[in-house]
Amino acid sequence: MDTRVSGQPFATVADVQNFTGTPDVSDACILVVDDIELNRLLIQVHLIEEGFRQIHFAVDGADALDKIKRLHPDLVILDLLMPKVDGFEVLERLSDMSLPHSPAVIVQTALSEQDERVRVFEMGATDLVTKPITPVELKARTRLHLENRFLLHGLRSYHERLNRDLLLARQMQEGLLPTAHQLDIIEARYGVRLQHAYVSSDELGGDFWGVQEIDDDRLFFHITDFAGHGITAALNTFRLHSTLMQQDHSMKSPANYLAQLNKHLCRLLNPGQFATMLCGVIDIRQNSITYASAASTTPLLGQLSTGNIQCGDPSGVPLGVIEDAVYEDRSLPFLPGHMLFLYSDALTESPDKDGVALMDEGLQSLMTNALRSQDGRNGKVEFLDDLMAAFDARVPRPLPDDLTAVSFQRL
Amino acid sequence: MDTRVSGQPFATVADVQNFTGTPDVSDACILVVDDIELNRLLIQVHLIEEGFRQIHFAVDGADALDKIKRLHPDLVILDLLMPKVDGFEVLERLSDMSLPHSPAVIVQTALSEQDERVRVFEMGATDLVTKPITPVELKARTRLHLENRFLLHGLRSYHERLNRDLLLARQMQEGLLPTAHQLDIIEARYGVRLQHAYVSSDELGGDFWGVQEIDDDRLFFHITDFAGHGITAALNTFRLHSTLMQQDHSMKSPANYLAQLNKHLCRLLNPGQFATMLCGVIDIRQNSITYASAASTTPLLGQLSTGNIQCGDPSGVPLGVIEDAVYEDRSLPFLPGHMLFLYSDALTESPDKDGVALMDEGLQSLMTNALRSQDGRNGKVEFLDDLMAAFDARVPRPLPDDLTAVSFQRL
Amino acid sequence: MHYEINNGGESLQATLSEKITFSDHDIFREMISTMLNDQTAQQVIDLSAVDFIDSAGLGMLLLARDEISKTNKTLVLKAPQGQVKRMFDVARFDTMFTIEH
Amino acid sequence: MHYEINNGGESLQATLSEKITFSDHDIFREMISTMLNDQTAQQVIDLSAVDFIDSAGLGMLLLARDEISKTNKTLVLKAPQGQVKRMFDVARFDTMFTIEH
Repeated sequence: MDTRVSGQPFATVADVQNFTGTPDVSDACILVVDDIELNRLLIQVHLIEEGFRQIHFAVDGADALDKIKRLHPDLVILDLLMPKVDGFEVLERLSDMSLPHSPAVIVQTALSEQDERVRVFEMGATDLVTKPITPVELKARTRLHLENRFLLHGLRSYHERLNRDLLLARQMQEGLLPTAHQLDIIEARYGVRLQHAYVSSDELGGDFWGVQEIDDDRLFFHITDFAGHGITAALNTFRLHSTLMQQDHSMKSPANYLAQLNKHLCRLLNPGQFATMLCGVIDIRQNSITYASAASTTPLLGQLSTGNIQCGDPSGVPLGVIEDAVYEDRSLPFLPGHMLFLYSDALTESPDKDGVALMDEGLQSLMTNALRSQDGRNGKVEFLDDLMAAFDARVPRPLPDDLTAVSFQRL
Repeated sequence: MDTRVSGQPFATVADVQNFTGTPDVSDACILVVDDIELNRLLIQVHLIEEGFRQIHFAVDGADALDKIKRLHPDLVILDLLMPKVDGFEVLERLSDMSLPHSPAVIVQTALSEQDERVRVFEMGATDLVTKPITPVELKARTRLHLENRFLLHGLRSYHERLNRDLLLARQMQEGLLPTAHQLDIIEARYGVRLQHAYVSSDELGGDFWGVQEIDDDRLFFHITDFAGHGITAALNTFRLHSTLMQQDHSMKSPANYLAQLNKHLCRLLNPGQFATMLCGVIDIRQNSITYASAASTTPLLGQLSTGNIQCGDPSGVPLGVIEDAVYEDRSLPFLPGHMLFLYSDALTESPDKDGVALMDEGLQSLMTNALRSQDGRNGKVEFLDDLMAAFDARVPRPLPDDLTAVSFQRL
Repeated sequence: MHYEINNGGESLQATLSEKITFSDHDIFREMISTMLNDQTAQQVIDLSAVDFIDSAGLGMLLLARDEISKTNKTLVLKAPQGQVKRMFDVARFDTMFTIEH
Repeated sequence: MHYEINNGGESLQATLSEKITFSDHDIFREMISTMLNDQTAQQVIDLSAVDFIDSAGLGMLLLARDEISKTNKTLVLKAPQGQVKRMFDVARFDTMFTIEH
């Protein structure tokens, strides 16, 4: 069975470590352009001494351009004064060619005129060495420019792969959230309008939220935040999401639900990892919200007309820390005109340009303003947009942590 | 409330993009060392023209060393011939100081002697410019070396953070696998010895496997592989692991189990994402294995004494693609002396140094050899170690995909 | 992986060669978007010159199936050989694709 | 975050100041390993000079709790103030730690 498989398509930890060291450039392809054979030989000797193995030659500018096209050299050591096509013309044509990986060009010149040297740089040369060539200088510059190019090239492709992977992971993470279609159905069925905002501090985050229909009168909801962010937090959101997908959401007691989840997470999470969560049931027949909290943020219940705010109680042991943790069912009223607001701690803890965070008090005053500025015509309330705009005006990006905010408006 | 919070501790997509562009070096700290005031002023003018804003001066070598210690400059432009401490001594002392972030040094010299230029490079100068200084050259070299340093510095700290995050994620992923303690318990209770090997191609992978006790006679097992690898594959392993943790493993039919999981994964996975899985039940009373497969690798059942191998049937629709997929229960005998071998496709598909992969046939002959070379004394069979050693001798690292291998030996 | 697209009037045929693996994601996506932009009703991926496919490669074909199923076109996989055919058998691709041998 | 460790004979006290956030992971771990290497039975983390803690900071304290619980030492958190005290109240740290006010 003779099946050939292509090599490593992905970046490894070893790759990453390579980037912080010095890349091996001995296999770099170098093109030496000089019309005088002795000069080409001398340069070759210096480059071989320095450990380079792939050295090619061109005898004039026309030959150089031809070989650049064919060999795709990493570096060209270019003489200026040559018959037929000279070095200046090579530089000019090179910049016209706009190759995807155009070579670095070290110009060797006997010209000591300021103007000529300026012109060489302006025409796109990477560097220049003065004739007669000092071997140590030629070697140092050749090595320097090649190492730069190799480093950048490896770096760029590593980051391209990584970015693609992170982008995909992020799309997967967005896929955990309720869709606009689901929210429309919920609004029509329960008269509860949900709006949400998400600002990522990072490629991947530890925040998510969800909502699920229980029966004709009741909606289950939760907002969850894994400590930290980045890949590890994201891994945890995925495992919790799968767990939630399989839980029975018909329960009467959010506190029991949290206690169950907590037991499950205690088996899964590493020490020091935990989640904060607030979950609850909106009951439109009872005009109430029953909720339980595991160290979440303070749930805020606002009144559209007055801007009055009632604070819920967020206290409770975080999930995944102690196995026998117990939680408490609490309740809030939920009548037409009420707005329940849930958010991750980035909203209250992100610093503004002076390093000052909103904290609970600041958020409540933003919320009061946002509630009061709604005229409520046709039920078109832009509460969340207004609140987030006030936050944006105050707090610069990037945020130190992911931000999730969800509002539940009883129509 | 005046609570100041520290800024962004984590790398963002924007950071990554920055590394592939050109870093802004205008805020770099540059120290110009020259005993002649006019020279210092001229260099200052050039640097200001080039947009640099933090330019400091030293009037001799002693002053230079003092300011390097205090200011931690990114770059030093160093004259050689100075009263008291000269440039050579500055270079020497600088390399003795071994600063954590020692500055780049561009030496300016009127010396045109080859030996002196060689000496300057050997003493650790990054580059040199010839006096009288060509402004365009000075500017180009200053910019070049600073951009290099900034790029590398940003890169290094980005990769440190990323590596830490990936390392933690990888530990979490290892935490999904059965522990040595669990395997000991299973061996004692069922007379089934499990050994396993894992080789990562990457920071994070899409492979995992598990085993779980059902009752006195029966063990549940699975081996699962998400297509692709990297962060996205890892996210999927975590969500599947959580799902498995909550499934009822007491079922009689592995085929039904796969059908159930498939439905669940169809709701979770993005198009093009899928998992292959083989799961089954070992029954030590019935001396049999019942299994079902969703496009997994061929399960191999070997006989320790003879080296004979019986191939199972791995065919079945991959998980997460079509919602109403059905699977088939199949069986294999499992008597003392039998060895069940499961593995991810990296074992058969990874290329050796000639680019040739083992494929099914090659693996079977390695397995036969490994089975025959066990003498079975005291039940100390090193089947998996021997098989992996034969694989290692043949296939170079890094592998193109993660490799998981698990053997189940009936004692 | 390499590919060539020919429009035979009644059907659009993409002829693939070499291997389809994890690293061919971009070129495969490029091929799919060319196929999606074409209005021919029957779209064929000829695999007769492909000598290896890995699980990521199977994923790309499933992605193609998903994308083309959203249009009014049909997708046919043609003439898988050797290892590719065995992978199709193992993953029961006959239950998900129209395969022409 | 900054810290200072003093051994008072009967107890080892780490006095923390400023903020404990996501970016202090390394310095915090360093402090914990110093504490673990010390044989004093009672280990105190004095928080009176800490003016802010985020959820990552709470995680570090939970990690310290976990590590120290594996030894025969006891851990006391001392004098949380302001925002730190409020975070402790919300996360019910009194049920997980000995807190000395």
